[in-house]
Amino acid sequence: MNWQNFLQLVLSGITIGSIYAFIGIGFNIIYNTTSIINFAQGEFVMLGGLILYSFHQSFHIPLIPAILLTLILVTLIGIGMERLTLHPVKNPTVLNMIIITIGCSIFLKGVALSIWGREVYHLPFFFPRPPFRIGGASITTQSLVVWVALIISSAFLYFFYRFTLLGKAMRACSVNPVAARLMGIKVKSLITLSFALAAFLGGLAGVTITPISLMDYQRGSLLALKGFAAAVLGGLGKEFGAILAGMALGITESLVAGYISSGYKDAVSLLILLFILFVRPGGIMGSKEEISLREL
Amino acid sequence: MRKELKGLVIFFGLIFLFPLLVKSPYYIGVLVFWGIYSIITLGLTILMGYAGQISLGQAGFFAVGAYTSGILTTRFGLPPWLGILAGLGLSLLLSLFLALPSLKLKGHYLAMATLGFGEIVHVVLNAWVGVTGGPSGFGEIPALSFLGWKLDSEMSFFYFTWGWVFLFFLFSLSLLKSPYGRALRSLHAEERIPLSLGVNVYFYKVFAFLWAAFYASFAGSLYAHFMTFLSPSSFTLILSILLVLMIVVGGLGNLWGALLGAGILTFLPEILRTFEDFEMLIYGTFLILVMIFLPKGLVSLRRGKVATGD
Amino acid sequence: MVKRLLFLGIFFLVGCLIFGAEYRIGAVFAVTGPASWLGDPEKKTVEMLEEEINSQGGINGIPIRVIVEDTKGDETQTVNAVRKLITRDRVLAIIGPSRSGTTLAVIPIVEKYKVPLVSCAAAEAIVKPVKKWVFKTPQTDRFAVEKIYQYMKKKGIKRIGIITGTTGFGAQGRKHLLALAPKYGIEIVADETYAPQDTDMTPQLLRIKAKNPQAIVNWSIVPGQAIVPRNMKELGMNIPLFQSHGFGNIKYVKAAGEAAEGIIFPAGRLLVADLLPDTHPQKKVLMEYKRKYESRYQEPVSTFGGHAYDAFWLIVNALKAVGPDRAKIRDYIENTKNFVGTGGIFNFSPEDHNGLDIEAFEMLTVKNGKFTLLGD
Amino acid sequence: MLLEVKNLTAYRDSIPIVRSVSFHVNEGESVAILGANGAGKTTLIESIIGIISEKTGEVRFKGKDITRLNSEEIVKRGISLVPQGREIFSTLSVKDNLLLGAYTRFGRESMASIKETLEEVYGLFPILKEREKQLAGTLSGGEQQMLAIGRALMAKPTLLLLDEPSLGLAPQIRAKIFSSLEELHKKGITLLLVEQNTFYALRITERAYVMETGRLVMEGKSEEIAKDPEVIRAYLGREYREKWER
Amino acid sequence: MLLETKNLTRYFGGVKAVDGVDIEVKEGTIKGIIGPNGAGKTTFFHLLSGHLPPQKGWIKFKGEIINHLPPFERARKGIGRVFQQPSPFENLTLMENILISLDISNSPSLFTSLLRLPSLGKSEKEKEKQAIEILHFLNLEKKLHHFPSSLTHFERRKMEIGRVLALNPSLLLLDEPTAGLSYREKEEIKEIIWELKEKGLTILVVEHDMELITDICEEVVVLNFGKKIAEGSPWEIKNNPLVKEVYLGEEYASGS
Repeated sequence: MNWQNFLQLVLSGITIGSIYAFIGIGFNIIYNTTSIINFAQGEFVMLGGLILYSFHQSFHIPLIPAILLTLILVTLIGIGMERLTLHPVKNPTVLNMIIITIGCSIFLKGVALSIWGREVYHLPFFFPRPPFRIGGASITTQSLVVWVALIISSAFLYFFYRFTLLGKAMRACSVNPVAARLMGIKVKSLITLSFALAAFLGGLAGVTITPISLMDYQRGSLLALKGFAAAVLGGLGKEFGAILAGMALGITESLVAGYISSGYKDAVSLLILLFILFVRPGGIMGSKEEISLREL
Repeated sequence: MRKELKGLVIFFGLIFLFPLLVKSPYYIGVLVFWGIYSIITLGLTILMGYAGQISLGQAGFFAVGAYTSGILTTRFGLPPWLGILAGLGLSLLLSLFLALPSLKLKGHYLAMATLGFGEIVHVVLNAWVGVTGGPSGFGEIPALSFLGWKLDSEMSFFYFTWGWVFLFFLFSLSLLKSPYGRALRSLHAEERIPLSLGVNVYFYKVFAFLWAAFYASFAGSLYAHFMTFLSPSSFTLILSILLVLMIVVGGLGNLWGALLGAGILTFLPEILRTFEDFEMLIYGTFLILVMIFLPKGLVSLRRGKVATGD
Repeated sequence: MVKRLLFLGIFFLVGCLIFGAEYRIGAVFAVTGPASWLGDPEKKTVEMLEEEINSQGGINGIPIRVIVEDTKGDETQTVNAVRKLITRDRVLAIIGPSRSGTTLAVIPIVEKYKVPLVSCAAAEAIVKPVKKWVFKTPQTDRFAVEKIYQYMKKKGIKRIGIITGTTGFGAQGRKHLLALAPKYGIEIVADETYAPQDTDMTPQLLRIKAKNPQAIVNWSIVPGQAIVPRNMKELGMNIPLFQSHGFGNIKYVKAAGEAAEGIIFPAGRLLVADLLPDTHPQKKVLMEYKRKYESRYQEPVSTFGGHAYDAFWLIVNALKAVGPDRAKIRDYIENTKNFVGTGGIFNFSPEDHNGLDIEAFEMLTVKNGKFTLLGD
Repeated sequence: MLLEVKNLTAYRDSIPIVRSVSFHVNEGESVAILGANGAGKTTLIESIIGIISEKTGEVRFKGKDITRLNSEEIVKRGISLVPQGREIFSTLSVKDNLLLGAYTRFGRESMASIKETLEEVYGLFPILKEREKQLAGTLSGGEQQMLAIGRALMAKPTLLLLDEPSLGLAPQIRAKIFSSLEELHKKGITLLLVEQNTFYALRITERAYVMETGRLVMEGKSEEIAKDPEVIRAYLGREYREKWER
Repeated sequence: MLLETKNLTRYFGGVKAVDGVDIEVKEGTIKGIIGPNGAGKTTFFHLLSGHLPPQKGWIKFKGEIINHLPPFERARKGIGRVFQQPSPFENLTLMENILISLDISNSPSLFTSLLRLPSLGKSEKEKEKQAIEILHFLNLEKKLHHFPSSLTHFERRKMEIGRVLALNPSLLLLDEPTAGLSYREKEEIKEIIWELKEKGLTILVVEHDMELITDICEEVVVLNFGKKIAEGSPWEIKNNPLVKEVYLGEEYASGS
């Protein structure tokens, strides 16, 4: 195949990858305060897409206000989920919390099923115009929307965690929750906040990717699997790690499907992932120093 | 050991009497699945509850056991027990490959690696159409026979399965009550401690993976011969997660918990099936409530009565 | 356990006292789970029909009860459900399952317990070779492939690329596409697959594009059916796209948006019922089902619900004729001739437990966001 | 009275570890609680600051009841704890650790006054300024202890609780830590020190309590306690004893 | 020489945690290692016990270079290590904690264990007897079936010593054995160490408690910034001006 096709494969890999990355950074936010993986992250994505569909297509609210309403609603759901299920647990273990998030994931899927049924919903592109052409390859406007949203979100997160006190306090919660309480940090409130933030970003991911990937009540968890892979591969807690890994995963899948075998593309990309984990047990961006500090 | 034996006799006595009291093939059939899942969870609980490792890829070994013995008996006409042995062999080999990276990986990273393994198995089942039948699966797997007794009824398969559950339970119990079990339980602490006491941590981690894979693979072979039809959709990540749920809901690090968890989560969908759309709501709520109110699993409801080491 | 049994026993007794005798029919559909797009309309259809019959006084004065079990599309669940329907609920016959895989998984059980089963799944393997107790109503996917190939032959299309989903449905389609191509002098120049959760098929389509085929066949379930046409459009591929009879729901056309225009696919006549000439033998049945379903559920009718519709009537007709006897019901279904259903006109025989031929299909296309008959 | 504890009983996993303990700390005082490992000292401290919520009795701070408050609230009111084992945020930088110490002051006080405290802490422990950008986990044990104290000071507490600040430190570092505590006390911070290292603890405090199996068994001026033969026999090593006598 | 190291070096990033340390430990002696926090004492122990690989130099144990051996192999060869932080196996009873190390030398095959053949019971009985002996020596036999969570800090420390003794080691590495103990308890530990010495064990001990060091050690090594800065009898060390400057401070100046 020629250069043009290669470019196209990379571009569509980036689009797929940015979807994974977007979901991956949602995992990181909650990991950064609680050290757990939130299995319901995919459901935030799903709810983002489906709620926007209802607001925009069924209630005919214009796109921008509909998106804002959706994000508020998903954020509230995230807060509600944390307050009702994780908040009441005394002395939770990591495994307990993870299973609670699995329970929440199933529950939210059940809710979505009873509201939206089993249909596959689609949204129009936010900017309906034909795909751009770059060097003979095409790229849709919606892919650009996803990229822009991803870049803004990750820049915001980077700034938030490195430069704001609240962000640092959130990181402190996961490193040492007891010491964090001794600083007067309201650990439980920050955990709630992290769920709000993760739900918001999950919702944003859902809103922007639904025009590309379509959405139904169980699609969130399928996408979340790849998002999880991106988060882990990048090094848990590293926003840029997730983006890098998500992109790598997307581009690998795309190139394997394009040049080797579409049937085995998931197997090949997973094998690569296993290999990378074998070489770098803390993910691409996971610094050895930090891992050993966490273990001490 | 003696204390556990009493519980064992009572529990398995009741189980073995069950088909005589309740003749419904439906319930017996569900109990067969309970038995099959129990074998997996009995193995997995050694890995997760004792050796402190995590596996989100157990469905992969279950699939390897099922497909190997299914394919060998159906396509190549091999006797079922050879198929089962071949499945066990292949699973042990694969779990060795999986266990090696596990020596380096921890927590969520290990979870991801095992999950990746399970997914790779799933992709291969789908894509290797010539051998596995691809997504459509394949059927007409011959029934097992045991000492000349053809296991083609629910009842006979029930006794066969639960006989194995009983044996596997005894094996697990013996393991945990032996020096090997002690060493396995020592892996729960930070790695450097058992290492400094001469425990070959690497060996035991690999051992626990092999043990769990062995159980899962055997259960897979039973599943293949009981269902007589296999397709990849039975061996997904959802099953791997379900198996972990069974162990945690039942009670991590407790053989009775493994049995109980498998039982509860096998029966729950049967009871909930009539609720259809609400099933997921109830199921999710159930999991959340158990974890909030019984974080140590359902076995913690009956303290004192508990088997090993907890 | 004992308590539950006791409870169920009481429940059962009370049920009998209140309702008296009834004819019980089992139904196993994938109401939730990945194949719920099949199971949902099927379930709605049989519930609608159950009510309709009972409101007319049942069968010979005895009401029927359809016990719907949700399989989630999972084989273990389906096996349990079927065993339950047969041995605990003692149903006379079973409608479903929705998926081919689950159907194949339960065949040993219905054969063993000798219960007639009318599947709503498409795979040819279900009825070929013939199993004594197993029937199916959907048009066989092989005929769908042949229908497409016949059309291609007529249009002089000789080089095609195929792209299929890695689901049971996609895999069956792929098998027939590969097997039948030589018969119609068609060369398959590219053979690609994708996983159900994939969001972008550009790489596969690029590979196909590189081989320069005259047309593409996409065989999958949603959402692949909507994503492939959209990706093709983005890549500027203007060759004809054929899809499977799984495209038979107007919602998928909406999901594909503009890209759906011009997609060609074979389907039963339900989707274009109002376009059929009044003289067409199926017209009355189709219009009636469509009207009832759409007014009751406020959603467009799909061919999958139609499969359950046909299965339901096959069983009920038999029940009416021969009474509550599993073996007689089976025999009656096997000898049913000229049964006008939504899927076509069924003619069963001991050698043919599907009863449909290639004429059950029409070639349809999408025009202005609607299904329409594809002319020559 | 700055801190007043009345009949406090505190539990861990429903087992009473601290049994009806009463004591007080006056404003500007420096008080030690001595006792062997397992006497319940840490539990006592943790229940005062609200980490342990399973407790009965009363804790009053500045005359107000704080028994039922959670630790976030208590810290806001002016008590800080330097926990046993330091418990620093190992993967955050030294400066971030310190800034988080002032968490409750942000928004209530100006940035300038927080900066001022930061400079004061750097003045007390210059090494921390040198290591400002390093990850806290890479510090040595003594430096970590300084960081833990500095972090607690960032909240500008009226009462500073210290749980075994000398544990596992080299003699010289130990001496340095204690001399900086003395310095702090001179600046007017009230200290409540929980220690096993009786020698130092008694040297820098005015009053002391002795704790055994969950109860306070002795109370008095530090100098007097140090002369008590029981205490000398049980808690002071031979070398210290010799030194003390001199 | 039971243990010998030559030019032993370990970096962390740019920091030299252990920097070319040579040390010799004679059989049947007790050697102390002191130094400021961060001087590399614990890292040095990590290198000896095999929890960290050295970047340079070698370790000779019983005349054999053991650089390449993983920790568990070294333990089996007779290097027993007690960690600074008590870390018992919380899910095992006191007895089982001790049995873990006894299993190393006396363990029936997996086959025997799974089928519970009679020889398993025999070897278990034997080991239990040994475990009770060790616990008796440590004055812990009353807590045989307790879980570690119900033991005091002191009892846990002793249990850890017992766990290592069960390995039947020839060299014992003790990392701050008396940290956090009361004076009375320190005395008991001291006695245990003396008794062990009499039994012929060789001991290497890291401590901050100079009194303990003076009482039990024949020789003391002082580390600072990973380097050995002094070696000699406790008395020599205490009066070494360099050691005073970097480690002991003025407190001990007037000491002896």
